[in-house]
Amino acid sequence: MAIRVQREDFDLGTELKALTAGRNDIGGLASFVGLVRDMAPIEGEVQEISAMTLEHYPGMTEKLLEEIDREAHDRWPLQASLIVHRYGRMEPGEQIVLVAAASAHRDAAFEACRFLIDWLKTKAPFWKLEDLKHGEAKWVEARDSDDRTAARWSRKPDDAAE
Amino acid sequence: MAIRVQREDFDLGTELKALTAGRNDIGGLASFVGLVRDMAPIEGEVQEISAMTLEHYPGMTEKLLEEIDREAHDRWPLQASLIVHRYGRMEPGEQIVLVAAASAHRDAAFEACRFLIDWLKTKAPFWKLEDLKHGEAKWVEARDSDDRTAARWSRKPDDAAE
Amino acid sequence: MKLLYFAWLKTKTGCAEEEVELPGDVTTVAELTAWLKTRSPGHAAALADEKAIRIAVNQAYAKPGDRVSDGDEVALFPPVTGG
Amino acid sequence: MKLLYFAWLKTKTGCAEEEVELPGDVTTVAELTAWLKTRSPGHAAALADEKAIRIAVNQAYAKPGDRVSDGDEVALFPPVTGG
Repeated sequence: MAIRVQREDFDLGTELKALTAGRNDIGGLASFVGLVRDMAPIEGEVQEISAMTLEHYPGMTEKLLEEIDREAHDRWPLQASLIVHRYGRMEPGEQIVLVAAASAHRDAAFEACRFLIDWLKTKAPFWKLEDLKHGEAKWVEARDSDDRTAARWSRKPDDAAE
Repeated sequence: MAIRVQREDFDLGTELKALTAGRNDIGGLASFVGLVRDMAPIEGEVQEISAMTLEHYPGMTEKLLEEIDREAHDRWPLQASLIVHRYGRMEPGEQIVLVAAASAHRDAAFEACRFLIDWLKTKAPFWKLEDLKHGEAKWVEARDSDDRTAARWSRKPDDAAE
Repeated sequence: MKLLYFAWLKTKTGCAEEEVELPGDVTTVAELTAWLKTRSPGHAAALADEKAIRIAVNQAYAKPGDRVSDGDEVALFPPVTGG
Repeated sequence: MKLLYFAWLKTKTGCAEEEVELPGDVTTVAELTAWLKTRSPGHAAALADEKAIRIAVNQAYAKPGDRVSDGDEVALFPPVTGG
């Protein structure tokens, strides 16, 4: 059960291994890494991206990620979990975010992992500014599909509306 | 798109990084690692395990894993995928299997990853023999819940009945 | 009250952070945004489409009817796009 | 025909692999398992509960009605438990 918000990149292998190290009660570890793509849908068109800058709200980000992590532990029997989210400037191919969940059984690990990223995407205060290869920088617009995806995990009507 | 069947352990970080290395068109990488637990349900009772031995059917295993991998690529737009499955003797805490799927979008990555492990569990010819801490070695019985889970991905009535 | 603006709200208001003293009749989030619109044309432009804005009071998501007071930290930002 | 037995089918038959020559009237998977039961008490015990057995012909899952012939590799094993 850990969250981190950092500018620097993370080592995927090190992060994941630390979650299961020295434990014999974990049957499955599910993880998801989000990466910067060199193309992004901007104002209804797929455009080439040269870099991306993630702004966030220091303080509230950590608070929200901790809440999301705690919620995952409330809902599933997890042995370990991790959220690492970067901010600042990143280039295509770089890692942005890592979420992982470990449990005795794979169902719980998968569902909790999916929950972590889905809720993070609609709740954690991050904003992407994409540097277009041809044109000026643009703020990414939130996607309705992310709200709908997060709503699947909702237990109260307005959970996903934030 | 790769499958491997091997006795030796694998390095999770190395395997996952190789899937996205040098590519800028991957938005998400979902992965799952199965590990040996020190407890297992044997003949209706949770019992302590000192080791586990995985037997498999060389030749058919590779064939089935390739089929499962190909099916995932047919169903989702994947940039990369990986199945690594070990055989032989393993102790609690050791890695058994890794499946991973990379796509432009997280939905496809998650679903394909889940599909890979669910189908593998009901189709790939592996059999677990658990060394009980107190008692003789026992063959693990297939779980109905695995069949039901795999059946969610079924496109024909008897897909999951193998 | 400490106000924080993020993403394009920062660009439009021309301001990342400002300290304000609330008029006595501003006691809710809705009253706060209505009042902020009168502070400058930039604020008016940034806050024109209220459906496009999320508000956090003391680092927790808030609704239009929620109370605000002078000691609060209030952040205004677009729907989030992290992950 | 090459026969392979895995997991507890190997223990019960006392055999991992055997070469057999099919009688002329054995042409399907169902006929093959019926015939194999007559080979030894171990075979009979291993194959007693046919619902607990999966069969692969030339490394592909097979159904009771599927054809078999002398050149085939046929494997008999319990439901799989990998992953």
